[in-house]
Amino acid sequence: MDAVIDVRGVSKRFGGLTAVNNCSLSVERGSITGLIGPNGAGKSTLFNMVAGNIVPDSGTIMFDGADVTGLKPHELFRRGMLRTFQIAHEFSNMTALENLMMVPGDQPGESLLNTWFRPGRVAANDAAVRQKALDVIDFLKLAHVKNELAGNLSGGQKKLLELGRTMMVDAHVVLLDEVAAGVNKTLLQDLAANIERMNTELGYTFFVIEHDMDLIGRLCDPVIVMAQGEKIAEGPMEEIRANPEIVEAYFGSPVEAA
Amino acid sequence: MKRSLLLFAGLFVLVILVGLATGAPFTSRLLVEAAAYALIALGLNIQWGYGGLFNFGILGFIMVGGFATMFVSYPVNAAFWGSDGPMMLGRALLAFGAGALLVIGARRLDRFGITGKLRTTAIVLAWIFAYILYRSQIDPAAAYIESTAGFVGGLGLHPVLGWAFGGVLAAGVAYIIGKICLGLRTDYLAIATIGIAEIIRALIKNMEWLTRGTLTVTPIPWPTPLPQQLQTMGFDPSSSFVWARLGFFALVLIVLVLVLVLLHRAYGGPWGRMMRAIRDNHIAAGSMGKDVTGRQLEIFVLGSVLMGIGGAMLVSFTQILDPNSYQPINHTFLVWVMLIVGGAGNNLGAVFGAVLIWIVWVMSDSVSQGLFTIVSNWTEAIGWGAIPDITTRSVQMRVFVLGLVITIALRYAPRGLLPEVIRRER
Amino acid sequence: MALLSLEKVVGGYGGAPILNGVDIAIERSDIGVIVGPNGAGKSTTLKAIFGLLKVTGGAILFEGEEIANSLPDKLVPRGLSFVPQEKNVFTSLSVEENLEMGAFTRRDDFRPTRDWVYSMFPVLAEKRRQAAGELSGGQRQMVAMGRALMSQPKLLMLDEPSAGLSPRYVIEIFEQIVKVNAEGVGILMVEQNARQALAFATRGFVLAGGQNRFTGTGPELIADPEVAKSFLGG
Amino acid sequence: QDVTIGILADLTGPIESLAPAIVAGAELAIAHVNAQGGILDGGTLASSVADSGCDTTMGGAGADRLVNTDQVTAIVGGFCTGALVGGANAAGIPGNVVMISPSATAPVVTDLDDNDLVFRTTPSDAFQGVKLADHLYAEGITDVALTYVNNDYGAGLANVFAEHFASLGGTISANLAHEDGRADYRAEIGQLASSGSQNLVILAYASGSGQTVLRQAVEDGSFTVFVGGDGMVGDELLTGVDASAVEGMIATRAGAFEGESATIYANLATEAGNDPNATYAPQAYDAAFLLALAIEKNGSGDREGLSAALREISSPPGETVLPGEWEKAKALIAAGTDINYEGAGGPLDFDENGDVPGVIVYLNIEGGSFVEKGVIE
Amino acid sequence: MNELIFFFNNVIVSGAVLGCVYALGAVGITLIFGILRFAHFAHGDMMTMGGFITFVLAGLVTAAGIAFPLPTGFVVLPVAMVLAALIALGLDKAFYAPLRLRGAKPVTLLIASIGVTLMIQGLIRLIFGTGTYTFFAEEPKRLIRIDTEWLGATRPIAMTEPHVLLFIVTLVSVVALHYFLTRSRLGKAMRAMADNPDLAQVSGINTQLVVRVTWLIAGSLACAAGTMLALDVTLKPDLAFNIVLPIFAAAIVGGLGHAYGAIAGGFLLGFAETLSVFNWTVLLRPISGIFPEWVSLPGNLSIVPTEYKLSVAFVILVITLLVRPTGIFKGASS
Ligand SMILES: Nc1ncnc2c1ncn2[C@@H]1O[C@H](COP(=O)(O)OP(=O)(O)OP(=O)(O)O)[C@@H](O)[C@H]1O
Ligand SMILES: Nc1ncnc2c1ncn2[C@@H]1O[C@H](COP(=O)(O)OP(=O)(O)OP(=O)(O)O)[C@@H](O)[C@H]1O
Ligand SMILES: [Mg+2]
Ligand SMILES: [Mg+2]
Repeated sequence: MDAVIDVRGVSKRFGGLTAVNNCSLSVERGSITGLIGPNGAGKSTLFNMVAGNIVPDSGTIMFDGADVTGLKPHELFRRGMLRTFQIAHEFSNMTALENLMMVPGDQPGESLLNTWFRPGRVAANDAAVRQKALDVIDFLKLAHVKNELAGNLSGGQKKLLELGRTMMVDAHVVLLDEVAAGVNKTLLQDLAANIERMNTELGYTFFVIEHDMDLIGRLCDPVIVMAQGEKIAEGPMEEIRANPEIVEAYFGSPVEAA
Repeated sequence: MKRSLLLFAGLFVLVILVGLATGAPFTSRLLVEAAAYALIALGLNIQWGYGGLFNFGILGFIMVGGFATMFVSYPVNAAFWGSDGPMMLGRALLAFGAGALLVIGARRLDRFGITGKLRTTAIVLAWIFAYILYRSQIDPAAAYIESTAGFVGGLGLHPVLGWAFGGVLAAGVAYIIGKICLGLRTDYLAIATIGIAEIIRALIKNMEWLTRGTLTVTPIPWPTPLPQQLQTMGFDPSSSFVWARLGFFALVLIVLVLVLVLLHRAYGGPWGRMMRAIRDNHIAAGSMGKDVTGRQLEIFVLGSVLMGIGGAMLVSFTQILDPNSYQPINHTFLVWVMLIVGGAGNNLGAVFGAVLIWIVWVMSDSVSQGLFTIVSNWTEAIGWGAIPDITTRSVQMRVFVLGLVITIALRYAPRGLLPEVIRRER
Repeated sequence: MALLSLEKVVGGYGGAPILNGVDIAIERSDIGVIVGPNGAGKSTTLKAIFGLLKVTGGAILFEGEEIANSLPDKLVPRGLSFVPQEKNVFTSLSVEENLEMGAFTRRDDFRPTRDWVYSMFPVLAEKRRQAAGELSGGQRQMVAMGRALMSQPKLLMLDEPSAGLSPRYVIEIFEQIVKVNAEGVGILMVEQNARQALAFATRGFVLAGGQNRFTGTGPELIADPEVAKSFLGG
Repeated sequence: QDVTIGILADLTGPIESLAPAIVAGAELAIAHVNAQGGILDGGTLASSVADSGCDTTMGGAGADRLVNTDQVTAIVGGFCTGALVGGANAAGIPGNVVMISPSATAPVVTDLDDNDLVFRTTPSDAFQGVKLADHLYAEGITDVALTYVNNDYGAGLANVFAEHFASLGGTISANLAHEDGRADYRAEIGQLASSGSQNLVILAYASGSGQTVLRQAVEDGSFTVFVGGDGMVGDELLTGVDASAVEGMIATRAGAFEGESATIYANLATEAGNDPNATYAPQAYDAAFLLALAIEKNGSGDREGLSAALREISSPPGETVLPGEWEKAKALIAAGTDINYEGAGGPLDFDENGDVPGVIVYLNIEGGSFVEKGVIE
Repeated sequence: MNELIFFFNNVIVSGAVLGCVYALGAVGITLIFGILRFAHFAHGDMMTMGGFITFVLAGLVTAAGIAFPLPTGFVVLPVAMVLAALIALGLDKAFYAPLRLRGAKPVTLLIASIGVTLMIQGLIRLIFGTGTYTFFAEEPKRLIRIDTEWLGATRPIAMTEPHVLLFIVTLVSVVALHYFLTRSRLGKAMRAMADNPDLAQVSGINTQLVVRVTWLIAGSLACAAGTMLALDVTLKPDLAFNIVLPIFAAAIVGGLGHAYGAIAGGFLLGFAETLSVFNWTVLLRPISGIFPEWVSLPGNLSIVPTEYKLSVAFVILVITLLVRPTGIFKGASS
């Protein structure tokens, strides 16, 4: 099996609390892997470590076959990893459109020398970026608020923007931290379809934290279950649902029909 | 756009009024200083307006620039170069280098498998040893130079080179400060930079062998002809002032316009967008592939360069390097007031604020005297008697006038007179 | 007379209005659920009721009296209470102090209410001395709701109480809401977990573009094929 | 014809408490001129005050205003060395304006490249420092702890003093700069006290750090003898200090030397309601009076030729003119007689650098205030 | 033994005095920061103003011929604190409230507070001139000398009466503040608002009231700090402006928004300052016998020269922040 992300024995403590405890798991290239678990299980913390936002206390994280433990987020981005945040991290004083336009990496206009001495090239590239951002914003049904400051968007709109970022670049591994929370279900259907398309047509790998079981059930195979900082199970959704312990701890009873 | 045209027209009228009231020579002086401050305010705008970096150590960079231009342009001190001073300084420099190597070596110990407490101890010891080594060389050298030649003197080069060196030196200092402090959160960065500025001030003030400390260095040459020189060429005194200062002003203006054009290009494009993104949310920006610390350092250095150049210009213009005249109130805070009143995040706003506040600051002297005379006449008229010590007391009120202008301006334009423009699509 | 009624409410944040005529009516015995697409104005509606933004048209009546544009410190004593979606606990205060803050407007002895809240959420009684910031997501949600109940509200408004909670907590929170309602507190909440919420809603409102699209009981709305397709994800 | 002279005064900043009295001194001279026939052909001598904040930059701006906006003929000031040098370089020298400082004492002023435009009526610290050292040594004080305010004034004076005191054979057991304007100097005093000396020399300003240092040193109780320079002589010095603890404190300053002119000035000042002992007020009187005489001699309100005229009226040979004797001087100048002004602060014969030799007097605190004891030989 | 007493006088007493002053000032700054989220720069001048208010009151009382066993300035302090608190409230109404109402950013408020600083300075100078005043013009300042013969020393422990009063005032203020913040309803509301202002409003907490109380407390504490400082040193127009930077440093080192942090920070900086410039030779001299012949004690063995004393506070600040980026206590941020 070909693991894009391979987490080996990673731990993270916050003060007295062990958020992630010697956790190992891996994500296969080209898969849509789900990560579920009760609140406070350490899922987001694990994401933060994989994406370089926090450094693990111990353990290693492999990405594309290389040890990336302790690398900065922007370095991981360069290697093709992009993440979204559970609590939307918008650029609140920039418009929705600009929020998307800033995403593509290595824009020539991001170098001072280029902006000063090669304005033509910068402008051409920027026009392309803008077009792409406009397309994405249309897809997300946010066209009417493209000039609104992102800080003024509604909770769900911010989440959509968060998701839109993933469509702005050719990252081949995307980490999604609860994109569905607060997003309208109808729109979510479209999003799910889009994720599936990116996965099958473009070969993106997705690693998805989600509490929405419908979505997990529709998209993910395999599903990894975390509890108290450790991986406790992995397998297809049906298998997970059949495990009475997980159902008790996570789904609560009565289980709703999927 | 309309608003800025209107405001700049108003500013122009204000300058004309000041000119009528105070005469052309004084106004030309005011313009030169205002332009230099505009450059400094632009530097701060880059740091705060673009980058959200709370630099309250502007004073330090202005001072570094001032020292640089003094060092480059002040005439060569033959007494120093003819003495043992250069040799001793050379040794001190070597000691400094050796100490630096030692520290760097200690920091790299982890490559040899020495980590943790042991490495930390080694680093601390290296620092201490390097400090002692350096002090053992520099202290006698400093004492020797101070007692024989007075101070090192300058290099006797052209002042414009001095400005450039001011920029470079400020960049170097900013780089070091940035490396240490940029990880701090906003308010903490502010107080840390204030502190570092105070340390720079203490150094420049007390390194007499290099800066003459509180004894001041003067007169520092001009890049353009001085009024005296114009007078020997046949100008009458009053117009010699105006023309000499206009010459200086032209030079400053060229730099200012150049900087404005470059900044406009950068800030309007993807670079500016990236910087605003980092300012708004650096965690997200990092996850979107932007090298947050690197870019913040870039912006901190770039802004500091402008402050250094501006500071160099001011020293060139006043022809004196006097560490005592650098006070937070009339450097750091004044520049902040300029930027916030003008409009953070807007280059034209920064320039506008700089000129406006500088005029207010300079004129507050006469304005408060005028105000006072009016009040005094009034109290006299209603029988309370005139205010005693009117001249001496009224100048105390100049800070009051400045304070009043600040609070009124902010009250009616909390985001600045020319606020940051939100870049909306049509 | 309805406990709360909104009639053709218009309002916004200063620019173009976000709400263009919202109608809502809630009785004390009701559980009202607002659903709708993102940016429809659901949160804005709750904020408008609670005086957190400017209402420029229509009427908001609470127990028959106009309350549009009154501030929370006037509304809370009259029996309104609001749980925002995010940042809804005082993280550095203990659980007990959080509850106490909920009773800030009360002059009488609030200890009985506190005990009532503890009896409803026993886990909070256990953690009464702990800082709210140290609790898990679901426990925080309970603290938030407990805080809101401390003012003995007649109407409790909740903005997406289930967002981000694990399925187990979603069920638990909804159970608690029903329980609170049974104690005689009217409920008005915004939900994206729409099917689950509408299932027990006595009144459902579908908002889009700042206006009511559909109104009915929860089960009615779920049954409506158009509502289901456009707003509930098919 | 009316003439205006500028007063470049440090009304704000560290010597803000000394400044008003200095301005009053200059204005007293102007009042005398106007009361006794005015300047030139019955014109009024007016003054224009600009603040220079004891700071080079503000000094430059203030002088610029006086020179270019108010078009003054000459300037009294700046009071601080920094303000004087800043003002001279920015506006005074290029504007060809004579500047006479009553109080800028730092040695740098001597070497200023000034086209013979910058003068001062107070001796350089190079002089006062030596005299102070001489006096202490003669009093039998052979070891001192020294602290000075870290600016051109304090550092300049302290350097000269320390050097000379050591050359006399005295010991400087601690030599410490302190920053002006802090509320607390216990740390510095602790260091000074740790040197073991019981004698404390404070070279600072009475309304600045000097007062605080003195008071806290008294409270600390480690010193028995206190010594100060000219900056320390001011009424503020003893506010809040237990006067009995500093009884006998020694200070020096540029003297109203023991001459007829000094007594005359003292009378005139008292008559006008000014404090005759105010620090640098006599020197300011002299500066303004000298400028008036020079303008009269020069025959116009022009700046051209003023410095030459100044040298003529201030030094021998010539008929002696004393403070307040404007009418007499005016008549003499009109008659073409050479005159020589003997000022309140000394004979005021400028050397080629525009400095005066002057006299240094010493004072002691007796019964809670400074009493002038005599000239240091 | 004398040397130890010298150390005690110069480091412990001086450091504690400095620490008390810093702490009293920093508490106000930290409170305002916690609740209103901006660095209130005019706090230093509010302290100075408080000092002058007390001075005027003391003058009135003395003029009325009333004498007390304690310094008059200290006796009238409570009244002055009330006045200063009201003035602080007025300042907020006039200058900060309108800005807050328009949603100004914290930095704008900070700059406005610089404006207020300048105005207060101007007014103080206008009314009182530039001179120095003392509370002890009429009555002598009592020096406290504790004999140390029982310790076998000849040098007394030296303090002044204002020092002792300063310690008491600091202690009382800190304890009172602690009880207010943790026990009273309003105090808890203040903490709630510092924690989450939006939620506080939603809970029905009268945020206006909390803001007002904050200003009242900050104003009166500033007055106490300024007065105690003026009693210890002298009263002058730039009394506190000169130490406002170390006070800010203290508040930040302690962790902005934390009352106890401010106190810890104040004392840390106070002692750091006195320790760093202390001449250790004094302590080594008595034991110089144990050093080998060739080691001669230098006359001055202090960690930094006093010229760089001001830098000490900032070096400590920077180091503290690098080690603990949020201050000793976890601080808030704007
Ligand atoms: N920065 C932090 N400081 C202290 N504790 C933290 C921090 N971040 C997370 N924690 C704690 O670590 C534990 C795991 O948190 P994490 O966010 O990873 O959970 P999660 O699985 O993502 O839960 P949820 O589904 O609710 O988002 C929780 O108890 C949380 O309170
Ligand atoms: N502070 C604000 N200033 C300006 N516009 C705002 C502000 N807050 C929200 N809006 C706009 O108001 C509209 C409605 O927002 P609201 O938060 O009410 O949506 P919502 O129905 O709650 O959506 P969601 O389900 O996504 O939370 C959105 O288009 C949003 O952009
Ligand atoms: Mg999570
Ligand atoms: Mg919402």
